[in-house]
Amino acid sequence: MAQVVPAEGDMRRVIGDGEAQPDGEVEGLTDQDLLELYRAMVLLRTYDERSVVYHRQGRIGTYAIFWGHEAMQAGSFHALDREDWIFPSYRESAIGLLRGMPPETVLAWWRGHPAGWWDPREYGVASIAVPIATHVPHAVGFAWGKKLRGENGCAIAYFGDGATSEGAFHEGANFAAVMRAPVVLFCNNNGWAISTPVSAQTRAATLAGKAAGYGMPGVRVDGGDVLAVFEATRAAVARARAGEGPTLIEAVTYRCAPHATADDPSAYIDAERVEAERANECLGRYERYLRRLGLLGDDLVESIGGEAKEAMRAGIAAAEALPEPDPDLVTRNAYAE
Amino acid sequence: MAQVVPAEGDMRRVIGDGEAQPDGEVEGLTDQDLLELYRAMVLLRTYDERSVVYHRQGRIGTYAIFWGHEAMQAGSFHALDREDWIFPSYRESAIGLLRGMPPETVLAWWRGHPAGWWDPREYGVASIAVPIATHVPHAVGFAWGKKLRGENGCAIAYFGDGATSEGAFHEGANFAAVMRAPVVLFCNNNGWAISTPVSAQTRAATLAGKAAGYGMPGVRVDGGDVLAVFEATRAAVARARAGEGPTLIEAVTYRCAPHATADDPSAYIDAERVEAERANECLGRYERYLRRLGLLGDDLVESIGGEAKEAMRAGIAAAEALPEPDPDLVTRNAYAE
Amino acid sequence: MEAVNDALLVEMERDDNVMVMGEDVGRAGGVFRATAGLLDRFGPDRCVDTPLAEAGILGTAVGLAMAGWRPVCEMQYESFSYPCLDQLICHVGRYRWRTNGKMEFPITIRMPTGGGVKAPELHEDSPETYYVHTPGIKVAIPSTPADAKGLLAAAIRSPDPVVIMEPKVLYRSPREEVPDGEHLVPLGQARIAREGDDVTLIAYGGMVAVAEQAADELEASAEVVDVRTLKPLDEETLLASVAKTGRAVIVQEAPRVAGFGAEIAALLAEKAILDLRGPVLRVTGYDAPFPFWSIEDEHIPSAARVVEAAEKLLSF
Amino acid sequence: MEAVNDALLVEMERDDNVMVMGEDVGRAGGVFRATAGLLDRFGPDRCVDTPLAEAGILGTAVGLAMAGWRPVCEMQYESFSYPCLDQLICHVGRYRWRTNGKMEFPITIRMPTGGGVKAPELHEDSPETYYVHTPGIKVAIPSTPADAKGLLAAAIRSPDPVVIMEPKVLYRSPREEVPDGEHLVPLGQARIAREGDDVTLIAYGGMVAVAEQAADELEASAEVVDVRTLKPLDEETLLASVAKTGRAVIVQEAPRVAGFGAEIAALLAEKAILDLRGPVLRVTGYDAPFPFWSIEDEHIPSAARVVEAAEKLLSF
Ligand SMILES: Cc1ncc(C[n+]2csc(CCOP(=O)(O)OP(=O)(O)O)c2C)c(N)n1
Ligand SMILES: Cc1ncc(C[n+]2csc(CCOP(=O)(O)OP(=O)(O)O)c2C)c(N)n1
Ligand SMILES: [Mg+2]
Ligand SMILES: [Mg+2]
Repeated sequence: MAQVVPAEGDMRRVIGDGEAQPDGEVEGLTDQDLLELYRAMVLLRTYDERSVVYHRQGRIGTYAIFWGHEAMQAGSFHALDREDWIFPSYRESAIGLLRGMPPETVLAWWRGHPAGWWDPREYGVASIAVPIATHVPHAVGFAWGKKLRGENGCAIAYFGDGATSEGAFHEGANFAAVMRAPVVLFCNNNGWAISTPVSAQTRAATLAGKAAGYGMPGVRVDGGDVLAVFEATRAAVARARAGEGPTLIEAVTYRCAPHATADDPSAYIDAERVEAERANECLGRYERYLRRLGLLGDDLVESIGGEAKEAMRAGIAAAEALPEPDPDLVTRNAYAE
Repeated sequence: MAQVVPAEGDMRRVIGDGEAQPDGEVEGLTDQDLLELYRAMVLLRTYDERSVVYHRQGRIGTYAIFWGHEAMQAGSFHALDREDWIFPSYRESAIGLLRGMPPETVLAWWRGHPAGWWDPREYGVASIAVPIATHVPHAVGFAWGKKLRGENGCAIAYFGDGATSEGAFHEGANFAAVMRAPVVLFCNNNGWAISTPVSAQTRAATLAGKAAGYGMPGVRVDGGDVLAVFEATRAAVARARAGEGPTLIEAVTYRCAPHATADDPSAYIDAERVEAERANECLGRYERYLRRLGLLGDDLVESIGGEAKEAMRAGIAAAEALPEPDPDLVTRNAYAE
Repeated sequence: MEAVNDALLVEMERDDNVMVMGEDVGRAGGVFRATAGLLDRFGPDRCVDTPLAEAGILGTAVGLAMAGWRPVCEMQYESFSYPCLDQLICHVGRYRWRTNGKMEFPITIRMPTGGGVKAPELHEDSPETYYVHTPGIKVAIPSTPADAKGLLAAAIRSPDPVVIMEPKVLYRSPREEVPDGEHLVPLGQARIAREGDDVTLIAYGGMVAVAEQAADELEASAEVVDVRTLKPLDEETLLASVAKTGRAVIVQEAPRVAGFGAEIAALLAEKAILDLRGPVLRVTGYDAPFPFWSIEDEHIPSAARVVEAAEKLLSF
Repeated sequence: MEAVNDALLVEMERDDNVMVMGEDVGRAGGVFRATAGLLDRFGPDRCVDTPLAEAGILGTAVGLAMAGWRPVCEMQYESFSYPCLDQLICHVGRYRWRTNGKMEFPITIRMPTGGGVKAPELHEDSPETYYVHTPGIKVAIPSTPADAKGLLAAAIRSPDPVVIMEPKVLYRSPREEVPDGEHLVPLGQARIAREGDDVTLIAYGGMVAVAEQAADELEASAEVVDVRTLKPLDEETLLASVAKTGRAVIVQEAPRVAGFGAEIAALLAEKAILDLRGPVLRVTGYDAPFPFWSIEDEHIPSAARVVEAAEKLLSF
């Protein structure tokens, strides 16, 4: 099992700070895995940063920024097998990239172009969920359905702290537990639902604590620590595969970008806290960890970063080269017949 | 505070069995209170038993039986002040009787007659909630609204074990905690939602345990023990009045009557268990307790029972004497203007 | 009711991917006994008693469909389907479209509907408009036991989500011949319940019997069209009948305003304007909640109200 | 947008029982800034940031109303109002009736509505039919900033629950005179946006501007009627206009089937049948989800489509 350094109450953490806080490690992860995780985070970071630029340039529409959420997405993703399905919210719009979905597909979605409307079966990635929490029951039903068929494959649903207030979260979580569905309920607790702090969302001390009400385990990890996230998700996936049912993971971080390109957080956010969080953001933390391990040097940083930038350059070019959508699509695809 | 005899795990109990299990007592309850509680239970029991007969006689429509739930209703009611509002489900249809609502009003409701559509302000009793759990937010909003106005008065919402699966319960409970609403969430866990046992409703060990997920206290009491129910509700009401917010009470019992007159439980119920539960039903238990205390004898039992029967006789007569409803009501009252 | 049960049985035998889920559908066999016997026959994996959460039922059904199942969801009463409107509008009707038409969501939603059974509040609504108005959703409402079986079977086999609303009065209707074994009534085909020449009475579900009774009582010759499938609507049959009679009375139990009868009237106002010899009349429930049951017969359109409308139209 | 903000401010000043609640309405002042400044002015008790739960918002609003408040609930986008349909249908529209008309439920539900803003999925729906069809609920949709203020104020003062749908395109409309201070536009009164003689273009919300543009482009003289309040509907104004012109084109952005346009068409088919010189035509959105935004202009009725319909009708 993982060597987890306890941190901030009950929150699991693996990566240290190179000073007072020692580094831990996660059993079973090879050097290749560690670099794979890094590559995934860089790809996501690059996607995100470029998207903000593309938005400013008018090349994509409103965009939900996930800067600082890369550790949660890459870490949890790494615990999945290809047969496992991912149910993303808008915040994980680009998670398909980690399954080989081309950037232009996701960019097309943000461009309001039908090429962004993929077939979930192709990547094992459900459509991007826009309404909060309503995709949680989808993931649960999928996982339960797989189990009923005796087929392999579990599901992971991503949602935010705000989502835990919705009835859909509650009903989904309850079904998951009752049906012992092989599903991971992954809550990205970034402290905010647009302008609403988590303290105005619930009186519960932690979101992971909500799991008990459903008779499932709840785990709390440092969402800025890609290895802690990986380890917690791996354990949850193992439970799911073993027929032990769902797990609620609360990954704790702090949103240090606007909710979306249309949002101006200055009215509500604590600028100093954002400053501090940005200084300790997940990609830098992990990069420093890998450097301390001697696995990463400037050359590799540059080449991995370069690859990601190139992928985005090609992606936006491809997205912009897509033919204008057929206007007749306005009446098609609602029905088979 | 109450002297509560621990029983069956974490379930509070006051009334013993006259043998191995000693009787406890609840501080602050006078003999008069104890008899008041008895009178209330008898009234409810009589209402219920007569209603089943009236239904068979075709004098009221489908009816939701609450036989065995009297301790929960009377015990919790006794902890309320007149200014506190009650939000009943169909299972507590007759709880208004305890506030002086005439039986014919409730009977009129079950007769589908407009005289059963009362003004909630008149009794501090909201309309009977038919859809499961959706009245929980009403109670929460009412209590929160009272608090915002700086007015006295809290609210109690009654709902069943099945109701805890609904999103409306979840959203209501969360609002209650976040707004620190002076409200008591009273869950009648009678083990069944029609034919669905509570074990198929949730994997949680207890329903009271769900409270933690909202950051509110959860209490579990023996729902067949009117004093334990009273004591738990009194404590919850005290918290509410003190500005400490909501409490979830789980009162545990076992439904030993059909869900409603239209239901035939033989397909799903455990007949032996029903037999055993009926032998230990709440009114008999309380009656024996009062007899052990020397507060109740045959005469009083008879006179209180007689009063209740007389009230029902008068009630059904009054209900049947109501004028035929004005057919024009089909188009009225939906709008003020 | 046996018709519904029979359709489920036949379709579950026919296709291992069909499963039934809902509140009390298993051990109890459904409060109307529509699913009686299915648990014993197909086991708890294919006949599932769910927690009491309608949005959870429909939401997990979306996921079940993604995993290859054809879920048949029961809503215990039409009024308890309202919590699932969110899933219905946001996802059930939209997910095929969201995959550019690539994935199928063969979800069937069954529910009892309508009044006439003297039940407490919120047990007698007629909410078809909410469903019909939602893109991506098909809606059918049978008026005979045979259609109850055939339309349900067609819904289960449809690659699209279909809402089947079963009039409660039909559950109590006298037994009638229902074809044995596989029986399909294709979606999208109205039925001429009775032929006539002078006026067309257009109805669906529980109102078909009312229209037929009105046709009996009328001196003129009335044609009764049973819409059967509200979406897709069989415009052809409706227009042909009105072309013949020149007069239309639409009967709808649901509240009047923006009810489905308005869609039919709009269709006629657009495509039958030259055929119409008088106004298109609607006989409907009122813009008020379904009343306490002692006066429910005043709310539900009666044959007398239909006759009155038809006579007014005939003497226009 | 300032118009909405202004109405809230004036009404909250006027009546201490008015409170505003919703997601992000406080610190952030609403994602469209409709509630900006209210928190500072009226404090956190009367301008409440709620948890993210629309059914919880509307459900607690019912209780707040019972405690004497007049809650004004904001739904962040129309599509996120779907979770509250259950509360709306079961309780908000029914509770007055449930007390035999004795208790008032003066709840206002505000939401942005409609497309034209190139936003992701489920940010551009037009769900008015769900609301209009629900008994006990009134519905208004302004098409000008002044009406946005006046109708909202009337809604807040109404003893009945009112849904106010604010077209997003209006938020972005050029500034226009909005009366200062108290300004009421009574519910139930349509507005002749433009007078004309040959054809009546009937529209509401964002479609009024489209109809006006079509009127500009048409050679014939078109009257544009802005419905303003969908329920209660101002039948008189509509019928008078159609009596004058003899022709009606109804413009509705929502999906066609059983949309509110059908109700208007049904009204005309019933009460204007002798005035009509041709079919009642509807120009509407399609029976398909609102599309990804790159082709949204194909879905939203355009002036060109309205002109085409009107010309077809004029040459009928
Ligand atoms: C049902 C619903 N209500 C409201 C919204 C509008 N909305 C979009 S994002 C958001 C906040 C979500 O917060 P959280 O769940 O914490 O996720 P995060 O955005 O922080 O990842 C809101 C209210 C929505 N998309 N869906
Ligand atoms: C939203 C909703 N769904 C379904 C029903 C049908 N129904 C009536 S009672 C009931 C079971 C309720 O069980 P529980 O909450 O345990 O309360 P109890 O009846 O046992 O007091 C169901 C499913 C309903 N009334 N409302
Ligand atoms: Mg968040
Ligand atoms: Mg129960």
